[in-house]
Amino acid sequence: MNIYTLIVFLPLLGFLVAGLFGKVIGAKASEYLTSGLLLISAALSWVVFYQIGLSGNPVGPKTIELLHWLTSGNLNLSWGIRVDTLTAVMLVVVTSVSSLVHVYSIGYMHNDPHRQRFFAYLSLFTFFMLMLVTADNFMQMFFGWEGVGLASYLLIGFWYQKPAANAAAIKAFVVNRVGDFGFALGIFAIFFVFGSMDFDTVFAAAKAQQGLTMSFWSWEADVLTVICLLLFMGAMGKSAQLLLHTWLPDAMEGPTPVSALIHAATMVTAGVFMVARLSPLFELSPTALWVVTFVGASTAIFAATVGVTQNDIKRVVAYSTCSQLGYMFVALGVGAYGAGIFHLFTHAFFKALLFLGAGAVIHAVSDEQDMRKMGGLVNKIPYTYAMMIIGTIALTGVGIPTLIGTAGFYSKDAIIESAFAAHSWVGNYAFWMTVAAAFLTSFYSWRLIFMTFHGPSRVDEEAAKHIHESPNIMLIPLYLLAVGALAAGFVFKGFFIGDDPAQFWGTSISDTKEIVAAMHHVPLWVKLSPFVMMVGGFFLAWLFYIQFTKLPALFARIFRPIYLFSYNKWYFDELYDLIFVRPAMWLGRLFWKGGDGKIIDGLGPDGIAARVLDITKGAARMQTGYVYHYAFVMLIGLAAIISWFMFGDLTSGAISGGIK
Amino acid sequence: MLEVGLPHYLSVAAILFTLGIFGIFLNRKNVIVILMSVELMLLAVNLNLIAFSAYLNDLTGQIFALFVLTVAAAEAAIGLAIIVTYFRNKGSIAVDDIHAMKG
Amino acid sequence: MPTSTAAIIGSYNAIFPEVILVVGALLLLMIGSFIKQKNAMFMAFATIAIIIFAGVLLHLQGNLTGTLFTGSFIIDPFARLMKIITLASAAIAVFMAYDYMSKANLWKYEFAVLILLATAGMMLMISANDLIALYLGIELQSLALYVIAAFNRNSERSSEAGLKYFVLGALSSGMLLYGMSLIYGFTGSTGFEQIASSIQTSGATLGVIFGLVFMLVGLVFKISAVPFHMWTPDVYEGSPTPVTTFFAAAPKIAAMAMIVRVLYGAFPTITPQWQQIIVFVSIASMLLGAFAAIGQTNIKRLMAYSSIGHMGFALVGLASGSEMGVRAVIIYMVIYAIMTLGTFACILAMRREEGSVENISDLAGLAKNDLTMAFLLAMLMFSLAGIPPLAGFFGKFYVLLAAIDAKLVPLAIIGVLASVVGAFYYLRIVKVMFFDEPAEDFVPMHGSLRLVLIGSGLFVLGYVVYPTPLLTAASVAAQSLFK
Amino acid sequence: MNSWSILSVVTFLPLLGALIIFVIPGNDAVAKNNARMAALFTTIFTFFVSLLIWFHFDNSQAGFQFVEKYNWMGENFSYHMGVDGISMLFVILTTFVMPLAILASWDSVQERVKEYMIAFLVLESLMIGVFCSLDLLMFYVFFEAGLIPMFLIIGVWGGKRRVYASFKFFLYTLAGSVLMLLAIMAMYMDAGTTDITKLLTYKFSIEPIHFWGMTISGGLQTILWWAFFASFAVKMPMWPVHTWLPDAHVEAPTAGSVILAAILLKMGGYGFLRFSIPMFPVASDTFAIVVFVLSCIAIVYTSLVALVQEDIKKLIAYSSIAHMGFVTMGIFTATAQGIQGGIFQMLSHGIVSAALFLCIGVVYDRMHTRQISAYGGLVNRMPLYAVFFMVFTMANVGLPGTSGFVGEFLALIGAYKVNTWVAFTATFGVILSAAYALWLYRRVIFGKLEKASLKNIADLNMRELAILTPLVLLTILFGIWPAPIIDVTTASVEQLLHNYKNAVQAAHDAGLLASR
Amino acid sequence: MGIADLFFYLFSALTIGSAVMVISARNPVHAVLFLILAFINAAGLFLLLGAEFLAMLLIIVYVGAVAVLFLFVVMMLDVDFAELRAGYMKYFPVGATIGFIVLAELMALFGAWKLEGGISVTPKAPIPDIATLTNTEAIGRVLYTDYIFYFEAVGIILLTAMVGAIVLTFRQNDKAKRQNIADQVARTPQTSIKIKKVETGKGI
Repeated sequence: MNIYTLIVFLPLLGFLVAGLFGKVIGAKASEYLTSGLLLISAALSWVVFYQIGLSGNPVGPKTIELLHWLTSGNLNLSWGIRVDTLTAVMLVVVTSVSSLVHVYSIGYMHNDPHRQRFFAYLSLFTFFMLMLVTADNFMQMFFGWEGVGLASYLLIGFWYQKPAANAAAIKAFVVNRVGDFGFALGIFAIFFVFGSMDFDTVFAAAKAQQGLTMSFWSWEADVLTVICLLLFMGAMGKSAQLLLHTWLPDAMEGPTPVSALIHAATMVTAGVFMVARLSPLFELSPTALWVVTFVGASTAIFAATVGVTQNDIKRVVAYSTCSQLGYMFVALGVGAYGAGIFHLFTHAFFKALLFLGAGAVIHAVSDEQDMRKMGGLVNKIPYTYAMMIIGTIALTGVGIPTLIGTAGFYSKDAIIESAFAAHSWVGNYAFWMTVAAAFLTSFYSWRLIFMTFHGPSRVDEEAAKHIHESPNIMLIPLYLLAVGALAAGFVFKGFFIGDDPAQFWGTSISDTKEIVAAMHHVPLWVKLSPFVMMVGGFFLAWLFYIQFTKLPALFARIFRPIYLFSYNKWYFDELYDLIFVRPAMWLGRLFWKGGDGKIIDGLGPDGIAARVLDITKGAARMQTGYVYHYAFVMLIGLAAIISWFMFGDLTSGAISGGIK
Repeated sequence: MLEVGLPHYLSVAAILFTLGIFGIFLNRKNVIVILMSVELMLLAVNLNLIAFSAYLNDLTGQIFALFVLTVAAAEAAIGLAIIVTYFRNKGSIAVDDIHAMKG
Repeated sequence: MPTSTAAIIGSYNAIFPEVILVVGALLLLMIGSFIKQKNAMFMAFATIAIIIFAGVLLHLQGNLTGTLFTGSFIIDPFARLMKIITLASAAIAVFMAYDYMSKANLWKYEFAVLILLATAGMMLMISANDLIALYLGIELQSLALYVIAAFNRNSERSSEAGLKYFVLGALSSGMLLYGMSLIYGFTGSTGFEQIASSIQTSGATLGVIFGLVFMLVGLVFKISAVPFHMWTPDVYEGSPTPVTTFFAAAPKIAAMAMIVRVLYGAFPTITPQWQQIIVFVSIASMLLGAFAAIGQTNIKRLMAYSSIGHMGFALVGLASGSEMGVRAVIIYMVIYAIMTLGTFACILAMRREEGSVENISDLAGLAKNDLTMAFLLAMLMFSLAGIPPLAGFFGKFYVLLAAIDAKLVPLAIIGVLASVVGAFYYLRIVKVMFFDEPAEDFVPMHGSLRLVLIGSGLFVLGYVVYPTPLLTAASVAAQSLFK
Repeated sequence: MNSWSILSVVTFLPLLGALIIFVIPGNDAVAKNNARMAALFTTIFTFFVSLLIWFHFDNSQAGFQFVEKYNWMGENFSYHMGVDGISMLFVILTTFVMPLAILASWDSVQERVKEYMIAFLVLESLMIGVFCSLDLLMFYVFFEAGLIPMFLIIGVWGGKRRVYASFKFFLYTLAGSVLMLLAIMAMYMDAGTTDITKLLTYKFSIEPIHFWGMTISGGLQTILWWAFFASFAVKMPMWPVHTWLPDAHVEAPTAGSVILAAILLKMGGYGFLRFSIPMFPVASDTFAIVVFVLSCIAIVYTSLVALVQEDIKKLIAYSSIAHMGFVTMGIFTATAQGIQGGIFQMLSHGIVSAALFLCIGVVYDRMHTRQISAYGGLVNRMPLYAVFFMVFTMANVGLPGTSGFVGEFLALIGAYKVNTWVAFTATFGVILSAAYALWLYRRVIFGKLEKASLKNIADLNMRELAILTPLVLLTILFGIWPAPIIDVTTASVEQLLHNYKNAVQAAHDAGLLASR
Repeated sequence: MGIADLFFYLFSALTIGSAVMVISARNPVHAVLFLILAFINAAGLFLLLGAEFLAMLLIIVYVGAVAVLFLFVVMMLDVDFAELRAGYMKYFPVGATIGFIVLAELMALFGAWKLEGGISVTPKAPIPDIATLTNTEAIGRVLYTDYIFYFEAVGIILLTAMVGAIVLTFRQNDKAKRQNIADQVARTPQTSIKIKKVETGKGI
């Protein structure tokens, strides 16, 4: 049992014990057991991270085989753990955030009657996520991929008595499935082209496939482009990119720790991880990269525009997540994989912090999530406030350009710079979009802070009585995350986006020195632009929500269509309902009642049965009971046969032998 | 006119036979008439047999006819017995009345 | 030329079974008219004993083969097998009849006599090797059958059945005779071998074909094939049930054997011609049997249509015109007879305190009242429908195999489709017995019926395990026709 | 290697059990219980004996093992038994599911218990016989004979519309199989044997046949292929001859649905593998596209229909059709992945759909309704049940890590190799399956427990736990470690493919197939 | 055209004519009488064909026995002078058409008959020269030798008919008073005289 295996399977152990014997050992024991195992796992992850990434001599990809899965024809698959820097980074992110969320949940969920189940799910999720990031082949990746989807489904629907939670859970799963549809096809295509599903084999053979075409849907398409786009479709679903993003805001129906863990820090970044992991493939398809950039940039700006008008505290953070994921994809799309993963890394800290902070707020105001019913909380829950501020400045990327800053400052700026540095039209598009999104990010983040903590209190009287600071067990994880949110960028910048990517990343991603260099040498105004935007956003938010509180309503009235468009999330849900959900139901009913009922059964068994009965009635009518009719039938039979031989036979010549 | 030959006899027999069949399915009156029609058919057969016998110069036909005659008599007896039984039950032997069973 | 008595007896060994039947009939006639009391049991068992004795004599013939009476009476393995089956069916029918007949106050010793005479007629039919012998055999059988169809002379239905049977039977024998006369005229002979050799020389002249058509009309009337089937439902329904039982098995087998004999004995050289007729009749029978039975409510009527359908199937084997086909026909007829007798054992047992009933709905919920009977009847129904592994399937299997072998694919397809349609009404009976709520109880089944039912059920269920004996016997019999 | 005819023993053990139950006298509660116990012990014993087959099975051999051969009907039709990598697993599946089916009927069947148990045991014998037969006629006999007990099971112990459902089931399947019967005869006439081992290498003619003015370009092989197809497609069932299945499932008692879904449907797939592909390779190659189209329609169409069902069993029934679509698609890809995926999918579906029907049976026994709208919030009272149901739902959805995934995954890989469109459409079904399955789960299990009738519903009892636990374990075990199953089939499938490819190639070389 | 031919046409015409009357006469008694006429004429045709024995047989058996039996039954049961019923005309055209088709096809056939081809030139039982052997004698010679089998069979058929006719129609009439001499003779005082003791005051 080596360290890697332990990291991956300790959460599974936690799940099994808490899940199967939760009733027996009790809630407390389950909580402590799962959290404890996760903490061990996290500690080991940091050890691994140090060994592989920080020690300066990256371990090349190596694989620990666990169990042979199956062999079928030339398909040969095994469960394994792939160890390289990328895995190590993800291990750290996943286990750290997960363990903190576990701990936090002990406090957050202390009233819930089904805590064992909750912790079991959390551990199960962590296990699947670890399987995903340690996957050595596409099948295993898909296993983790769908597994986290399952865990997400279970956790979103954790409060199964809430219809909205159930609906959101299904939506999350099904929309993810749409993405997985592409992912699966991509895997099939990979196997079709490469005859293998192991990463190493595929990566090694990929170069040879460049420029080749294959027949896909009866048109000739570039092999790698097709594959990458299909795979990217999966990433879009999991990472809630534009068109497949609708599930993420709804997923906020789940308990807040879940939002922090799954829908901010880890699972949603699986798409980013996947593209990074498959960067040797994506590198070879400019078209695919182009699409990745474009989608990422569009999502970044789209989610930001929606975020500015939402009133649900968690939804604001969710759209923010969506937007930040767009940033990451921009980085991946322009080839700056390191920057993308770096943002993933930092984002995990500050976004988890924000979510958990938001959870603490919600906790404080008796499970109220609408920011319009908050306000003036700054004095009542000061620690939480402080944490939220740290999260916000990390998210908005506060920092002094070229000198020092929060985590978000480094990673986000790196992305914006890399987009500019790409010097392609899509790079420029991405640059401007991300810059604009930075402005909006700053605006809605501060709007959240101001609406929640400042101004007069709009809290329900009943709830107001119970406002209290969270217990330490919830606050300590916040502190730890806050440290990460503040320091992660500064500490790890040199590794993730250092001048020589290979030194840190080894061969796990395809970053090149050129890209990093280009990124570092953009004009100053480019480096300054996010900072300006951040300040502008903050100022505008201050103006709207502190200084002139009438302004938001006024603007909403004046630009009502735009406001509504944003408030209603660009009407994506309605659109999808109209073009997918309803037609599916309609078709289902049509096929059932019309297709199966009327046509197949109507013409098939039921119809035939009815015709048979008609014939039966006719046959029974022929049997009149009158003896002369009977005789007549006999005569007709005789006449028919004789005539057949007399005439029919002579003309058709069907009878051999002939008649003289 | 043609010399009378086998075809003539056969034709007479065929006409008789057809009339016999006609009698069976056109008759609506009395079941006994049906029996008589059957007798006509058998007569036609006998005529056939004897005509063939004569022209084949073979006695077998006549023997055959002899047995047909005998059997026909037996058949008539049975038929009439059944008709009598039926009449006793139904009080009628009109052909149209015989349709208690159908379908 | 002086011949010793032993030699004469030896050569006449072939006809002893028939003689026994006739002499037995005469004996019973005498005994019956002298002992006044209606001792049904004695008479029935005497009849059965006579039939069994005849059967034993048949068996003792060994592999005796040859003709008697200047070629008009033939004995060969085919005839012997068919005779044994006919005798067995007749004996079983009598075995099942006496209880019913005496309870229904119908038993008369003449019944036994007429059954014996009819059986003798069937034997003559099977062994006929000459048109005259054939005709006499048919008439001996038919006249007796007309009478026993009307045997319940106080019932309008029974006498109507007799009347219809008689009128149409007379018409059919008229046609048969007319056909025979044409055959005689156009071949110059009445013996089957002579007819065959004459046709071989002359080819398929129109005269022969016309004669054959007329003859076939008369012959297939006896197996109630469409369109010469019209009498069947009414006669089945109207006759007393034991008579129907008898009708359903023995005469059908004899008639089928006779048709086989005529077609292969006298007309082997114009097989393509009669094949067309048989194909037509077979298709029509299978379809009508399948369709018309569905709407029936009277179980005897249903069995009538069922038998029409089954005859259609048996004719499929005949239509293939091969040794394989004949073998299939034999197997089919045996299995059919056993299934039919078993089914009629159940129909005979449909008796309540107030009398017999014969509606399908009267079987409702039988599975709850008498599971054994319901189960065995259900197995018989599935077997009649031709569902494996029951015996009925193998009957169909062999005829279809022969049809496929003869490249009569459309016939085979129509056949199997008709069997699917036909399965519907057999299933309906199973449904009534098993799925419906129980109706009033029947009075307990008489031992004789139960015995027959169990025997038939065991055969149907067990045939799949050991099919060889029947197969071998049928093969030997079929081979004897194709020397 | 088989000194004691293990296959015959396994096949006819249940029949022996049925006989024993038959002679148990009486009809009181004790007799009923004896019947149940006897049936249970018989099936369990059969299962353990059948496991011996697996233990002694030689994975490396492609041919038939444990062969028995005796004369049966004349010299031409013999009693010939044997299993290879393709059929062996189905035998085990049958013997495995059967005790569960018996257990599932323990309390829910109170009427005519003896007959019920006899019907099931007879059915078991026949089903095992189907998978062991090495003679075509024998196969057909077993194949068709299964209709009788199933007809009775649906009709006697079924729901309200049981008559309609049982008749539809019987006649539909019968109509399909009679054509196969004719084909079997034609094969016998052509090849002179019904011995499957010989037919597997016999080459049926593909010379064009002219017939009533038509030309059948694929020759005899095409005709035979279609005839077999008619039978197996109904049995599978494939769209558009699937409509008997929802009715049959809905009306059948729980155990009946279980057997129907778990094993009877598999006979179709098994038939394709055993007959269509190896015996008519050229026709299979030619008409694979037809199968693909029908499979794809089945997957999408029935998934959509499943989406709008209001009856739980009907929904699962439709989902079964969709899953069988993957099987047919996989098999006719004629790739190792496709075929092994098809086999695996059948086995997995045998476990998962059986489990789902058992789950439905659990609540049906308590509430006596299958309307989805009558349920809701069951998890509040039945948490354990909810867990089991969730696992099976996920397996039904094809979540990786459950057995449901492996089959679909392999079948789709195979399909992708052959035709992108097919893979595309079929993969689309994956989305829909998630939608209907989860929606069902939500409506039945999740939500508030609002209906008064459900307030006192009890969670799984020990018997139900005993039924469902092994199924859960297998579902997950096979999902994580499918290799033992797949390895059993490898040698046989490889040989099958080898012959198939050769035959198709030969036809190409002879110019009898239009080059594609 | 010889005298024989003339008689042929006479007999044929009369036979066919009376046959038509048999099936169309309204009075069944008339029908029977026409049947008799048809038989007699047919016997004439038989004579023309040289089958004297059968001709006589026809007249004796048919006219003498069978037709009279018919007449008897007709008179006994139902002398019904019914009008032609509606159905008759309704089915007549189609029936007539089909009947005519059959007839025409049969007629077309007869010209084809030739004493050659497959027809055996040496008959099984050749008709002997009328000069050496009368028809009756010739029949008699073969009937009990070559055809003994048929003869016996036909006897059984007649027996069957007898049994059948009796079993169907014979009714034991219990009301009719019959003399049973044996019973009368067997009477004893014990069975015929009953001595009763009469109690006083009660009467019998």
